[in-house]
Amino acid sequence: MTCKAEHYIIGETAWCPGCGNFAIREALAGALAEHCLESHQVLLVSGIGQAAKIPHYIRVNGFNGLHGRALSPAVGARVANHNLKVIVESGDGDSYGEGGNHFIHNIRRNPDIAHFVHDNQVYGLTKGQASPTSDPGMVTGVQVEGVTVSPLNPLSLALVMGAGFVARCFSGEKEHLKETMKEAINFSGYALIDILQPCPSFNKVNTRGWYKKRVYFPEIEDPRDWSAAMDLSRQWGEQIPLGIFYNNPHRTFEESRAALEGEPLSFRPFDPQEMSGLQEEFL
Amino acid sequence: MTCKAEHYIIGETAWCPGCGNFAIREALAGALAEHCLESHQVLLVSGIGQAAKIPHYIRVNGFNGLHGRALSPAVGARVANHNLKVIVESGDGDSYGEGGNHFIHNIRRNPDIAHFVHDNQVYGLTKGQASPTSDPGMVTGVQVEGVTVSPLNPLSLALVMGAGFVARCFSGEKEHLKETMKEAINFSGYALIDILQPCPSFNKVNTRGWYKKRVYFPEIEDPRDWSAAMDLSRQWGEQIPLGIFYNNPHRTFEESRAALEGEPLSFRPFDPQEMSGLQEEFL
Amino acid sequence: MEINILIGGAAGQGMETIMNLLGKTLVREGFGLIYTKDYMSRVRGGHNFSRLRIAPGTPWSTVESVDILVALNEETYNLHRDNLTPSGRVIYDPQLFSIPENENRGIPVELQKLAEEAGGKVMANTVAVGALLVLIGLETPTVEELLKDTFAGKEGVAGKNITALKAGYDAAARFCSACFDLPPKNEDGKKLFIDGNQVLGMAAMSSGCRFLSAYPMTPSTGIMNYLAGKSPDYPVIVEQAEDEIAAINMALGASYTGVRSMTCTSGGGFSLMVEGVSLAGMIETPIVVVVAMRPGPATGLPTRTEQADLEFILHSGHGEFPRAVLSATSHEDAFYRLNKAFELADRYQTPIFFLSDQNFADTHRSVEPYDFSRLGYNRQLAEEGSLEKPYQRYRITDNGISPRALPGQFENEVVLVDSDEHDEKGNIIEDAATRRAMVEKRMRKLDSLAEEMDEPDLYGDPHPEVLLIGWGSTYGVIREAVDALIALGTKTAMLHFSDLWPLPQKRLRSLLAEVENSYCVENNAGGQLSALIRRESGLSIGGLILKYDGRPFLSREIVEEVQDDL
Amino acid sequence: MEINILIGGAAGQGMETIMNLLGKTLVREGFGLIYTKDYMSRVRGGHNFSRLRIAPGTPWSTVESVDILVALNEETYNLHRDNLTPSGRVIYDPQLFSIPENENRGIPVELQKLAEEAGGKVMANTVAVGALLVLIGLETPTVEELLKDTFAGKEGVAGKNITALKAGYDAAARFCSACFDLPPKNEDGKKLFIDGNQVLGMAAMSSGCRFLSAYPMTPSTGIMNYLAGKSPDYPVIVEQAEDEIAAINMALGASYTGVRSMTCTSGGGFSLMVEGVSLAGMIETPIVVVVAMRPGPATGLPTRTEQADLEFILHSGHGEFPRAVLSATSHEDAFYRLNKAFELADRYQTPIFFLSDQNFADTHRSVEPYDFSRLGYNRQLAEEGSLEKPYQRYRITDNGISPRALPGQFENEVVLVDSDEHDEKGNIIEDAATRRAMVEKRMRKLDSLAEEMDEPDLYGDPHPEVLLIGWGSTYGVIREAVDALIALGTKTAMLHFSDLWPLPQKRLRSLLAEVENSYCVENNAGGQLSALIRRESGLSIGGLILKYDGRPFLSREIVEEVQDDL
Ligand SMILES: Cc1ncc(C[n+]2csc(CCOP(=O)(O)OP(=O)(O)O)c2C)c(N)n1
Ligand SMILES: Cc1ncc(C[n+]2csc(CCOP(=O)(O)OP(=O)(O)O)c2C)c(N)n1
Ligand code: SF4
Ligand code: SF4
Ligand SMILES: [Mg+2]
Ligand SMILES: [Mg+2]
Repeated sequence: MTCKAEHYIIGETAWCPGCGNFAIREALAGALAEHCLESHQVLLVSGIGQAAKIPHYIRVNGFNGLHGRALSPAVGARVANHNLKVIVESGDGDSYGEGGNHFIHNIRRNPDIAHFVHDNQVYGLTKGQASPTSDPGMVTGVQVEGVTVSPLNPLSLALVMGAGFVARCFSGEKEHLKETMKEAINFSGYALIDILQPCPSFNKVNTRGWYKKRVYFPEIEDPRDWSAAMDLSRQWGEQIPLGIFYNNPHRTFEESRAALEGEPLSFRPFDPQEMSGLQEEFL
Repeated sequence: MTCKAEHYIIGETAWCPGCGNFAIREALAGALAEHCLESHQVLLVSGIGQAAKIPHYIRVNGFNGLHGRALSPAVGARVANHNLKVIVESGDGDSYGEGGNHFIHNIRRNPDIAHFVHDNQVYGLTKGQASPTSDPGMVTGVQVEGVTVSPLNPLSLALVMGAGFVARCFSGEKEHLKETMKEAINFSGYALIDILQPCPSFNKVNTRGWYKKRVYFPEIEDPRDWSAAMDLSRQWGEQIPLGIFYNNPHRTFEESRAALEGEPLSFRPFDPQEMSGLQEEFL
Repeated sequence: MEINILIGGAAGQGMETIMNLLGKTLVREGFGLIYTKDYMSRVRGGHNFSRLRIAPGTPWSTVESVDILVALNEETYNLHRDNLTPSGRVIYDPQLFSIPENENRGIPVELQKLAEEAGGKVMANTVAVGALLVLIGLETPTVEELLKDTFAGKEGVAGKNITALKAGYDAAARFCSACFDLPPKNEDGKKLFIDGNQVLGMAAMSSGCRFLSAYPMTPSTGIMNYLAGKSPDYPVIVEQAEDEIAAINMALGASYTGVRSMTCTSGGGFSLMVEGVSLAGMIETPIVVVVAMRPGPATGLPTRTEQADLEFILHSGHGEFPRAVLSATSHEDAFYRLNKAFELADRYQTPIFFLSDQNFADTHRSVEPYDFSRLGYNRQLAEEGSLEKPYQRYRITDNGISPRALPGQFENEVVLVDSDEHDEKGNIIEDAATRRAMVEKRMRKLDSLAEEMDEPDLYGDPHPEVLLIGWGSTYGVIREAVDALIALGTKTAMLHFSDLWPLPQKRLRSLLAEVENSYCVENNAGGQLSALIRRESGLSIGGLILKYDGRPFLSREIVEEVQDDL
Repeated sequence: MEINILIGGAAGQGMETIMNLLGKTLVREGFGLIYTKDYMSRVRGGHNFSRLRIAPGTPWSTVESVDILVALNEETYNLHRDNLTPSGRVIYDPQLFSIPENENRGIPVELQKLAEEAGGKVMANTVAVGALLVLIGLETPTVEELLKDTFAGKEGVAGKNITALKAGYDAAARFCSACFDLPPKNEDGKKLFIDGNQVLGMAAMSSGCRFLSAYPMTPSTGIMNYLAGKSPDYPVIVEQAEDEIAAINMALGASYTGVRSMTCTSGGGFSLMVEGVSLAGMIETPIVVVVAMRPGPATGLPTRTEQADLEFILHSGHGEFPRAVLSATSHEDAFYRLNKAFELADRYQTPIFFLSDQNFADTHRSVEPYDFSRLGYNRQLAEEGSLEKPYQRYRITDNGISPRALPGQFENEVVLVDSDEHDEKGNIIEDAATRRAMVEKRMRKLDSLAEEMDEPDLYGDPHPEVLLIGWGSTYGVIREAVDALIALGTKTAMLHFSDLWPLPQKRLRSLLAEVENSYCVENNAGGQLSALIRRESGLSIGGLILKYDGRPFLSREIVEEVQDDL
């Protein structure tokens, strides 16, 4: 194969014109191309939502599962075949709302998975309800008097749970996004990129212009400085920092399991008759 | 009534001798007594586990629901009757494992609920598997080669999610526990106490002696200093701080809902015929 | 004597606005109608369309043939042109595509341009309504009034829309004016123009439901939107849960503590609720669960219709406990039936299911205003005088129903519920005798619950040779099929279930004994009602007429299947 | 010619240690036995007990009467003394309580004191085993050997235990030696001493299951413990999930990617898995789900038994898709049948359920070693030569089964699965024709799946007047009831289902046509198999023999109910 971004782009999307999802897809295709990953060696796992349709639009293996459950099959996939590059891509509602428990506990597990969250701060597919990251005050058909709960900060949360790679990108900064994706894909362990993504159809607050005006690239002196990363991650409002706030690998889920050394489990031969020794302990 | 702790103590428990749960129960009874709360005005909600049996051992209203789901009915109860004092009490597995998603999202909601977690760092009722807070290396029947995932830090997590009241206690410091419970019960909004609780039956690592040797009461200068609280919450190992790390109320779930002003919803009268105006918009 | 309109375009082009405006206008004018939606699971693009049928009385279903096609894009024209009646006409924007002149049915209206001239692109839909009105021979005042209502306080907007409306009217008038005959008006007073979700939302509000906790899921979200819309003005709390597990558990907490509570979802979300359903059965706490079905398994076809969750819901939750399953058969009935669900929940202290589906949820019809005096609000709570003290939440009684007190209701009395097996007081037990007594107590409720079930609706020929059996949202279309078969000379009747469990069997048994050809008509692949009937009564239904492509039945399809089979 | 032993005490007193030591010793000596547990949902205290029955052949169930009662506390003595046979004896620690001497059946053994003398309190259980041995007339060498095996490498510990053992032996010998007659030994070779969960764990390992993701839940946790115990030495990964939703979704991810995967749970945990079950049906991904049933609803009785989730599991998950439901009937059969579940999962690419219950899970029996050559490992994966390219995961085929390739298996070919309705390639579709084709493709698998189902086991009189129908773990107890009824002169047979869905009906139909008195014997309150039979075949079973107090049937109870009814 030729390692061109176009190779990965397939399908007519069901996304709205002007949506940030397009740029994210392009960045992903670019990242895959620049790493020259073969389609059959990559697995893209998603949940349900507008963002989660992405496995239909990128030519790699795809598991488009249940709403909120993208990370779980991805971990299973890493168990079965740790030679696959596994990328999880889904919406903010999917990843942090319905899937919140898997989010926090998989960070603890630290599987070698890159997790790209299309964070449009809204539930797109179900027509505009608040998501966990919606800014307070946002009015929707369900939050008729505006969002009253405090927003979930995915980056701080990931840091506190012990994630080794924590980054924020913006779909409007495509080159930066692509480069960050490349690093996340190469990172050993769980790597989160929360991607600010305008949703022109439903999010009339955090528009492309709104983000554009606020995002900046802070100087990050030591990507292993957890407190500095935490401070950065808590900035929101007039100034929204982008970048890899934290980058500090630790032992992965796969490394902690001896059975995962060598050939992927999926392709190892097996013969039931060789197991007959198992009954000896019961004799 | 006489506001004596004994008033609240009922039932023969199904707990093991030497278990930290007993002291927690006594502290709770003491806290209720010192606030002089009437039994029918208090609701204790729990999930499933050894700790979660507590509604059977304390004479107040009780909702002993599903594993992992203690917080959700508690919020519903606050909607229906915001005059009730609602306390949620359950295990670490229940609160942070199966119930992880409700934990993080209810902190965002900030209902006026005191949440007391019996944190024995193990699944007691199901006979000793690792819980989310188990220390790395702990060997169990399922974690046969020792826990490999990073432990979940409930206090840091609560802080990052925006909890207004975050405390750690130890069942072996009963007076302190009782006083902290009293503050949590009076706190307006979601208040977490993570209670270190020895489980002599299954947790052979974090024993009473282990905790005893490590716990200390740090000076907390400003309980509204989030960063200081975060730092404290991250201490673990040789030195384990106890106390109210953070105490800084903000608008509650109930305060954000106009419908909850005045008489509890449960006791308001209702007549369907008065609703006929609803159909006017469809005419 | 009927007019069938189809409007199609891409998602986001505003078909709904047009249909709502037109539908409401027609209803205000006194016409009977039904309006159904066929839309894709996306926000923009794709192909969506809506049908509006105006017919004498109030039509029960829409049909394939099209008298007026409003094609907001060329795809719509291509997909639906073949369904145009010989005299059919097509409203379209000549700036977008063109229709061969020799087809002689195009009504070019420059929707975009006229809208822009009136003050903005968004009003293209209003232009289209103007064009539609002139074709069916209606004047604009009712719409103008409606627009003023809609944009009350924003006179500028209302004014611009009226300009747009008139522009559409005038543009189309050049081609045909009143070229379609409207059916006679219903003269019996005002009607509501309302969709299924709104019916259910209003029924919940009017039943005293004070807490809805739910997680958005098509096609149930409309119920949530309805109640949320009321929350600023009424004492109702709508809480968007973090997931469906929280949704049902929050509702149970609120119900235990004293308010009528409900949750709503679709199949996938319901899957996450079944543990909570089992909890409700064990702690004997009332809850109404509305499930708006869509095609599965898994995500399936999110915006389409199916009736494939009956058996799942009937057996949902581990363990055994009593429940009732009701369904939405028509806009007329569903309002009262959801109230019945709340009444049953309070009376039997157990989960009550209400099955809707996308076909019902998204369909507007013109219906008689509801009689609110028919609604019940009987909480069945324990009363001070009769309360035995100390209070026992699970007192064993003859009918299995224990007196229900609320936390905080009585001085010094506490209310304890437990998901473990428990004694009368609510405390955990493990002994065999108490367990047996509690299982029997709970299951005894089924006896009286069974008495509450309405027999299925019987319609059609009193001595039928063909019997069509259905449930839920197929009521209307089967009824029209019955009419059609009778008109074709086949003595036909329909037996249609609203209350499904405990299955009422009287009518069924007596009719099946007589009728030679019986069919279950179901929007699923398995014939689930048919299986349920066999399970409960041992009776076999002769045939199955099934549809599982995500679309509602057309009455024509039912008629044909019966004819083919006879 | 049989001996029934009951050991009781508080949780934490180590009844299990005694029974395991004794049971294994007896099996090594060649005796046939069964050992069942009755325990409470707590860690310490309460009242727990175990029964061990030693009888000719291999007994199928335990009975109420007790020959030797080991009462580790007074409560045990009080609760079970009335079940002692006239010649029954009681081993107890006189330091804890006393038995009136005139009862003349007490065998006081100072368990604690002798243990301490031997080197530590913990060995009180070993002392008790010594006492038991002498009563049934066995020497200690086999136990000594066992202790050495168990404490291999810790000779000190083994030695102290042997001292304790002998102390118990000698202490009891003063009262009675060989005062109970052991039944004849089975001379046909070595037997396994194994419980139900271990049978299933070993079967999964031997079927090539390489991933178990689960969340602890009684009574299924033993399966997890078994596999986790093997994980250091075999290529199997056991992952404790954060919840049951994660458990099934992880397993599906691993299965999609290529390994045989399984999850196990009980009813409440399964409730959280049903969404994932529906996903498995839609994405056509193999998965084996073991559900070890316990009494519900909700938390119910966590450590007890019931068969009340059959209908729930049969209809679990929204939407319609094929599945199979198998069950554990005996230790002999379950090993091969769980392998069958894995084989079916791979062949039909759909969820396969395996129903166990606490009664099966926690019961040890002595069984013939398994024949591993009977196990299948046919992954049914696509092969390079025959693969049509580009690969289509959901190719429409005659039998509904599409060629299954794994991600990464073929150069340049990708594998796409989707929870939405999809086309052959796996991409989302919304059109009616593809939807119809896919529903039909999936449902077609049921035709061949039905052929795979084993007919129920027929046992007893070839021309019965009474037919007992059962499923799952009641196999043994019904079988013993059949023997007893025949012995009492009633021609009785049993029809026992291992494979439940698609329900095999041949034997059922032919037998029911002949037999006058048929009963379903079920550990539930609803008679779920009976309802399923009616639903599927229209046939009515005459009567129901039900038990829903959380305890397994005694064969006596079945015999009595039949006799009362006849
Ligand atoms: C269990 C379940 N609940 C609800 C839904 C309905 N649903 C589909 S997508 C979605 C929200 C999507 O939001 P997000 O993840 O932010 O994705 P976006 O559409 O914004 O890209 C919801 C609630 C579902 N499919 N499954
Ligand atoms: C849905 C569900 N899954 C699993 C269980 C089994 N279960 C009961 S308690 C428990 C763990 C309890 O641990 P924790 O909450 O820490 O309480 P502890 O017993 O340690 O006090 C589990 C897994 C259950 N009851 N329900
Ligand atoms: S709804 Fe929003 S996020 Fe979804 S495709 Fe449209 S613009 Fe993008
Ligand atoms: S198992 Fe542990 S936590 Fe539970 S009661 Fe016993 S000692 Fe306490
Ligand atoms: Mg989103
Ligand atoms: Mg615990």
